[in-house]
Amino acid sequence: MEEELRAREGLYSLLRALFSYPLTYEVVDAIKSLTVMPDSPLASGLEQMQSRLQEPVDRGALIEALNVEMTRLMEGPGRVPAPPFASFYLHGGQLMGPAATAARQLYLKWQAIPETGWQIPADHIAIELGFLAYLARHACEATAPEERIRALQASLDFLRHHVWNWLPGFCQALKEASTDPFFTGLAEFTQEAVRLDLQWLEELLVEEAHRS
Amino acid sequence: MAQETQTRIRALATRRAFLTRFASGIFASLIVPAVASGVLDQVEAAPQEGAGPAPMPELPEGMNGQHPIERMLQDLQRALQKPVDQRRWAMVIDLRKCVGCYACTVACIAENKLPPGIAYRPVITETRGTYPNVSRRFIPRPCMQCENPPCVPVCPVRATWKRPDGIVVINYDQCIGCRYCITACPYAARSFDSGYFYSDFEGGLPQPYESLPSPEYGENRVRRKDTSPVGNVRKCHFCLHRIERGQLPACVLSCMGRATYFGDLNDPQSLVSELASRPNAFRLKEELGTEPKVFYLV
Amino acid sequence: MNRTEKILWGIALVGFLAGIAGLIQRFTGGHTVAAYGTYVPWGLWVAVYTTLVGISIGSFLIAALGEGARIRALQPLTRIALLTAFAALAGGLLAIWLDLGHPLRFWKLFLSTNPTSIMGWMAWFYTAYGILLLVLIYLQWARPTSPLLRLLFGLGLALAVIFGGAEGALFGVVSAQALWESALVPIRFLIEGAASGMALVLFLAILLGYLEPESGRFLRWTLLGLLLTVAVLEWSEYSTTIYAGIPTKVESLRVVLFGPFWWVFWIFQIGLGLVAPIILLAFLGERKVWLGTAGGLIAFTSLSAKLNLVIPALVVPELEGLRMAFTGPGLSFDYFPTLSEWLLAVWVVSVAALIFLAAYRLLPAEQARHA
Amino acid sequence: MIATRKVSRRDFLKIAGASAGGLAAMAALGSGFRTLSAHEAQQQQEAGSRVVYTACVMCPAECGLEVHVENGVVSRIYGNIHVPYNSGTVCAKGISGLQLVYSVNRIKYPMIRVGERGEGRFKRVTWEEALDYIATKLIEIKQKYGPESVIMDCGDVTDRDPYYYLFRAFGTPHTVEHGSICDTPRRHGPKLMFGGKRIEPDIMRPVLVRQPDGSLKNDYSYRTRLIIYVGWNPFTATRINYESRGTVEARLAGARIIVIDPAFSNTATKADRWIPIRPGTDADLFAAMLRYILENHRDDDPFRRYIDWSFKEYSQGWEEFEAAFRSWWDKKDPLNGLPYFSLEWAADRTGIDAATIAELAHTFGITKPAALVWGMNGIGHHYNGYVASILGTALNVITGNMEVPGGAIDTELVKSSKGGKTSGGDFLKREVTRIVNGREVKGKIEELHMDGYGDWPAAWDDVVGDYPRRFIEGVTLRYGPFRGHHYPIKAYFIRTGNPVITGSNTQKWIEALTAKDESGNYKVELVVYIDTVFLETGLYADVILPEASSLERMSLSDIYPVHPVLYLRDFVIRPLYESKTPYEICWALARKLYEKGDPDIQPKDFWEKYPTEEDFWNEALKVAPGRPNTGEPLPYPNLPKGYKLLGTPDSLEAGRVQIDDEKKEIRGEPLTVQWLREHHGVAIWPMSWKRFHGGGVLQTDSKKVEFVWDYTVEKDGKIERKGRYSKYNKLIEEAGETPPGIARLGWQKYPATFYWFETRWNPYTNPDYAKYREEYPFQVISGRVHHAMSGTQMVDWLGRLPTEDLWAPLNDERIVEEVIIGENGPTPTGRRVRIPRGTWSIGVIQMNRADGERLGLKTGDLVELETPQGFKTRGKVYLVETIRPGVLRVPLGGGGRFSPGLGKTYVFHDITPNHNALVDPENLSPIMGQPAYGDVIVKIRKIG
Repeated sequence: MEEELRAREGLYSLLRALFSYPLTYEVVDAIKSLTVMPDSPLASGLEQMQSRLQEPVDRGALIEALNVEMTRLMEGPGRVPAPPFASFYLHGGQLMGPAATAARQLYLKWQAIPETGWQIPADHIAIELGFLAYLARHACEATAPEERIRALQASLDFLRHHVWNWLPGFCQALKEASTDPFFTGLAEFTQEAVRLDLQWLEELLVEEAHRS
Repeated sequence: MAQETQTRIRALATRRAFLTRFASGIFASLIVPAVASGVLDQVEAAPQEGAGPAPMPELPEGMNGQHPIERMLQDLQRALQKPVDQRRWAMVIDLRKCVGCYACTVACIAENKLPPGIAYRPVITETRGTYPNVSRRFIPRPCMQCENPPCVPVCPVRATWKRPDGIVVINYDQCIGCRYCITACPYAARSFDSGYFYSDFEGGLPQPYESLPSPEYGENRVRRKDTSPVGNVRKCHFCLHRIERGQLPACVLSCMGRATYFGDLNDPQSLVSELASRPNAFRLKEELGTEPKVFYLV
Repeated sequence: MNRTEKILWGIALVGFLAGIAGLIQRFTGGHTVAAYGTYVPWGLWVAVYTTLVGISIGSFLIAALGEGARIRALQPLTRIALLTAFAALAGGLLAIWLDLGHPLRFWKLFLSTNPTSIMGWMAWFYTAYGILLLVLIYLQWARPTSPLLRLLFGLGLALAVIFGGAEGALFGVVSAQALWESALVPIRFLIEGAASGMALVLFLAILLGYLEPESGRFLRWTLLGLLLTVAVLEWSEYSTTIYAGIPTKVESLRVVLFGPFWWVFWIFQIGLGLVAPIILLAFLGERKVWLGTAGGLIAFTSLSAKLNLVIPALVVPELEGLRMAFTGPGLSFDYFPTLSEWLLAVWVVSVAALIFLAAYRLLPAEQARHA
Repeated sequence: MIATRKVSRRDFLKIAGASAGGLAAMAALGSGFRTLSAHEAQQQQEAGSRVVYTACVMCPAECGLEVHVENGVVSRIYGNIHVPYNSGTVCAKGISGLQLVYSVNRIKYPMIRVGERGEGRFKRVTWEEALDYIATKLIEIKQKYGPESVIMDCGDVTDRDPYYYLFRAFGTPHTVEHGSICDTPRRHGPKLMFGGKRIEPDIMRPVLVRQPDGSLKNDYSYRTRLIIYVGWNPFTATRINYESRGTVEARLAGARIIVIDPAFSNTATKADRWIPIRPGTDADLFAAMLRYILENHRDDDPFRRYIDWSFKEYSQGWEEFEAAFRSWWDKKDPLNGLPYFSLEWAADRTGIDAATIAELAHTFGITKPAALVWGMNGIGHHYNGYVASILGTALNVITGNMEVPGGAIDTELVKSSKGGKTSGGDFLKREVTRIVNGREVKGKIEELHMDGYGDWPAAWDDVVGDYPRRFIEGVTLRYGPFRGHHYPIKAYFIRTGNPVITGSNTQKWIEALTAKDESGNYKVELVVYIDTVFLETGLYADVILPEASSLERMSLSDIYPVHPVLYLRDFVIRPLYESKTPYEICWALARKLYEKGDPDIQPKDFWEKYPTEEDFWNEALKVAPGRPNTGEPLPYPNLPKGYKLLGTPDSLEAGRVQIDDEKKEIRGEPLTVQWLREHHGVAIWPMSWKRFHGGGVLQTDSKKVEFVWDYTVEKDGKIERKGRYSKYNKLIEEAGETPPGIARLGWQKYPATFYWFETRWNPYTNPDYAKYREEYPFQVISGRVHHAMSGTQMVDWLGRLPTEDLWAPLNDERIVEEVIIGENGPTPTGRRVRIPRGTWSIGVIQMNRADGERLGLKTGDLVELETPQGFKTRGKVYLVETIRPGVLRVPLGGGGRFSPGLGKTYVFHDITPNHNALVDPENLSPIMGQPAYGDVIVKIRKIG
């Protein structure tokens, strides 16, 4: 159990890093080092990413190319193919919508603040995933079981009522917009990972509720 | 799983629509404090600012359609369903009810974050007679939003114009600050923002409430020295940013005597249409042919 | 450089330096340094602008009549008149540019001109007129024999008349201000402009010492005629207004005639700007010194007529009771220019004077008479 | 326990097919989040945008507000549409609250005086130091002189409960508020006769009414046919918010509005008729109306059937009252030789012609429903206002207008209860011992009260106007167990009040606060000023404590609706600077006192009992609404009639109640702060009328309207004295000593029924003052400048508005060095600020144009007003047609303001009139000691 909780934290930390511009050697190496079972739902996405990273090009050039593509996809300038903000998918294409405000309120309720401050809207994919990592860590470190459940429940609520409402749309947009296997893989990997976690949390907490 | 997701999203969409019915408008932000506890359920319910008509705000129970605010909000909803060029916003001010309290003047200043020296809606006091036979009227003076606005054609740079719904607006980024339009307005309803701040009179440091963005024209400008709207001409715009969200102008809401009414003149069922057609309605300086859309009842 | 010129340079430089204080205040304090605001949106700077533009038109008329209409008596003054016209135009535009809320957006006047706005048109008129002046100055000095000259002067004459009138129409069409809304205003602008510009050229020519007697005589009677016309126009305007008794208009006139600044009207506009020059021109105009004095008086008091048009109209509330309705900076119907406004006005006029003087230095104004 | 048990479901790693170690290592990449402290998180939360429902305190009308906060800054203030009292409206002053909250002239830190009192020199200290100073001093005073030497004056605004609670626990009976320097004479009639306080017209709309089908609906109909406002100007002095919209709506619905006021007030602008009465003659007018009605009433003539005799069902003693009233009819007034209360007599005194008075009486008698309403600036401010308010109350009762739809309602009797135990009333019942004339005496703390058992036994609102004398002379108790006990006043706490400017004569207050004893110490050893704004009284304080503004604190509002409505004042933003809420201040001081060994302050009464602010206010809510289920239609037809209602509207509606037949109580679920927050900040219980019948809401001894106030009843064979005056008369009889106030009238004790006496300083009605008529030709009355009451004049927006010819932009141009309230009190900043001419409203002297022309004055001339006693003030005259000749109107608290905390208003203190500088400090009205602000005569001299 402890292991699983730590794994969740790692997973979300990784996902956060993958969507934080710019990509670094550290995160690239992390992806390279990751292995999953061949029948894992995560395998396909991971494979695509790794295949891109395995290309025989200079390390610097590779990361440069990835960042260029990431800029085109998510950063701008101008209108980007896959805006990484919840408001865009939930509130008719606008940015900084109510979702951003509400997400911010939620983070604060957990006494959490993004290291980037509020410069980046609080509904950015990296920040939302980072918050899940934050909650995962909270669950890991919690000594009292109730506290642990509270954190897991919050993760589930956040996923179920918010993240999962827009993440598939975003991943879809990402996938369609890029031909780079790293990003198509990233889209698949992210969607599958979040789906798995959502499922896992649901089962866990239903069981928990049932038991108590 | 994918299908399940789809269903869930659909269900949420319905739920969203359901929730939005209860949210928004003037009283919309009410739910925001609740966000902290209920969190993201409300995310979906929060209004989309500036994105078309918002649903009816939450009002006290049992109003039975008799509260003028309720009626005007309904009028507003109906008008917002129509294309913008079929709306004709108008204001009716019942001078028999104006008690001379200046709430509208100050509410407008607070809403639009107006600096010292600018009041879009001053209230004129008119006293007649000699003791003991005296009478006094209070005449609030918003912008008349004339049908034939004399201020518009004189603008050399097309920075001001009449919208299809009849509201005369100013593009702050276009206005060069020549003030020709001020001289052209027979109602003195346009003001020049000379660049004063409350802090000029209050301790020298910017006052918190003047550092907030002004909601005018939905632009959320923070007023700073040397940037628009400083150096521009400014005027009442019937709180355009509010009406587009289904909210009533600040002056209408605050009015202590409930003397100010607002709505769509093109809608024969609206309260303002009803009131403006009364025989006791008049408009200021009718002889100029400006066709104001602010009516006064006496 | 003769003594007179040195004195003129001295005065202009002193004015320029003193006026810089006003310029600095305008740029650091924005419009808060000025007394105009919401109820009286236009003040001294607008009056200075209209005055200088009027002077420009008037002086240009000398050149245009001399060269375009071949009035030989005026031809010796062509060059000085052109320089005066250019300097005054530059000063006038500088004044109105600094008066704008956003001076750096002046280019919008060209890129998004509003065809229904007289002010929008004026921007183009000024440009055309300014270019015309530059071309004429170039031709006059570089190719004095060019056949184009006469054509352009003729064109300029038409332009000046239209444009002088349009300047007045800027005010005349404002139905909200009773005092302005009058068909006479454009004509008054034209006549007053002609008088003030011609008078200034006369004054400068005498001061700089090359007025020919023939020109002097011509200008003497022309100016007298113009002044009498001004008197007739003002009389008809004021008398019919008072008789008709439209309240706001009468109220504005009351401010002009008997308000706190009655002396601007009676002493400057009527006394020194009209009566004294008429007497001087009619009875003492043969002597250069009196002729010059008359010219100087007309030119230098021309601001008072504009002040008396721009401000009194605005200090009468559009709606009675506004005075007390809400107060604050700019919400006053009393207007008197602040020190900053005066200083900046002095600076603008000094800049115009310096332009004139520099041009006068670089481009010899004396010219050969036409054969 | 997930942590320990073995999970049976598929585990995450398995379904993910990832290796645990591999994924876990990724945690090194970090979440991108850091943890905030709770405090930081709170601050960040507030930086967002939100809306809070709360209640205003810019004036005591306390309307329900909807306050918008953007990025932690109050950005806009609207009315709360859910509160029927203001129904979504808000006035200019309420909106300006945001400028007060952010005023640079707020008191920001605790400060202790370093110079002499009045110099305004302070040093900033910590809360710890300030509270230490206060607690040490308080304990010392208590040990030396007893806790009764301490006065806690809660001044002009609400939220007083924590202070009352603390100081009553401390042991002083002197916990007071501004009532007695506001308008007590006008409340006297309803208080005597109903046990209420304030009669208002039934024009609050909407009202929530039970329908025949059992549902609750908001009623918007105006049934009133006539309202007579006498010296009451609700449009400007918006104490009763709904009277602004209600009056004009009622008029459009067919009501006639008559305004009787020497000045043409804003309310008069909407009246069908304005009757400019001579100041101080309202009682004369009412007496003539009553006499006319009694003389001309005919039961059989529908056009003269003025009296609705059904009032006898719920009243007693009318016969005695009428007899006493009629007994004056044959007497002749020494001043004009006319019979008392006749039309001619009243015409001579009031300056209103006889025909008008007759018409007025007839109109009032015949038009129903109607309401006769009088206000604070008139009847509340005259020496004999009691007589007028008794007569006015009687007129409303006998014409059958009380408690009928569209008639008159005593709002005090029907509003929701609040407070309960949080007012600390229980502490006053504690028994204490004092040595009086060498004898040990036991009694209750409340029996040490300086008024109730001293000079003003009938003063149920404490006599703040008389404090200056007590500060110098001390207190001698005349009545009760401690009769003969003498004690000094040694500590004066003033919180949100400014008696130096509003509590009778300004100079007298200053003398009292700066008086020293033989050894050079201040007589009042401790003066503590607690407020958000820095007003004149603060200049005389030893310690200044910053109280949170109304948008930064919590409490309850219930101001004068026509049926129970209660709403929450909630935290909108956190207290700025170092200010604290009243609860925080009191609890901190309580801890300090406890630490220093004060035996009366116990943790079990304070932090153990109410550990959070919300707990405290939840306690206060326990007694709401606390009114009987009575009237027509019955508010809760399914609940027993006449039983006291307690609990939330929804629980009462749903019948989730316990019924206590013994106590006759219906207890629903108790109202709480949380419940209010969930219901737009407001609780509304249903309206009903005819609530006087069968006892209903009346709070007199007999549960009937009482026309006699000292009577006996036989109960179980025992004779009992009843009626509101009987209690005081018993004290008087026991002690054999008459209180000085009524002794001045030549009375032995309080009369049992109708009485009459003349006002003072009125040359037109009181023969003693007729000699001043020529030399002092002007009567001075005060006017309330709604925009700019005593404590809000620094607000920029309000200074830019004119009001009623009392408050006008007549300032001259000044360039002043700015002063702001800094760490060391008022501090010049070195910035020079230019205030151009005519851009700032100042208090002016309203004068009739004809008077001005006669005296050669024009608007803007500076004049000096001087009373026969030599009291002076100066100001600019404002000549208008809107005031009765011979009368000057001066804003109360609108001028001569010498506290630098008032910003631009302070700048003009040398050219603005201070009304209270003219008030005779000895002229305290005889029964309750209200300063007679309205009885002032002056001569006038031009000085510039």
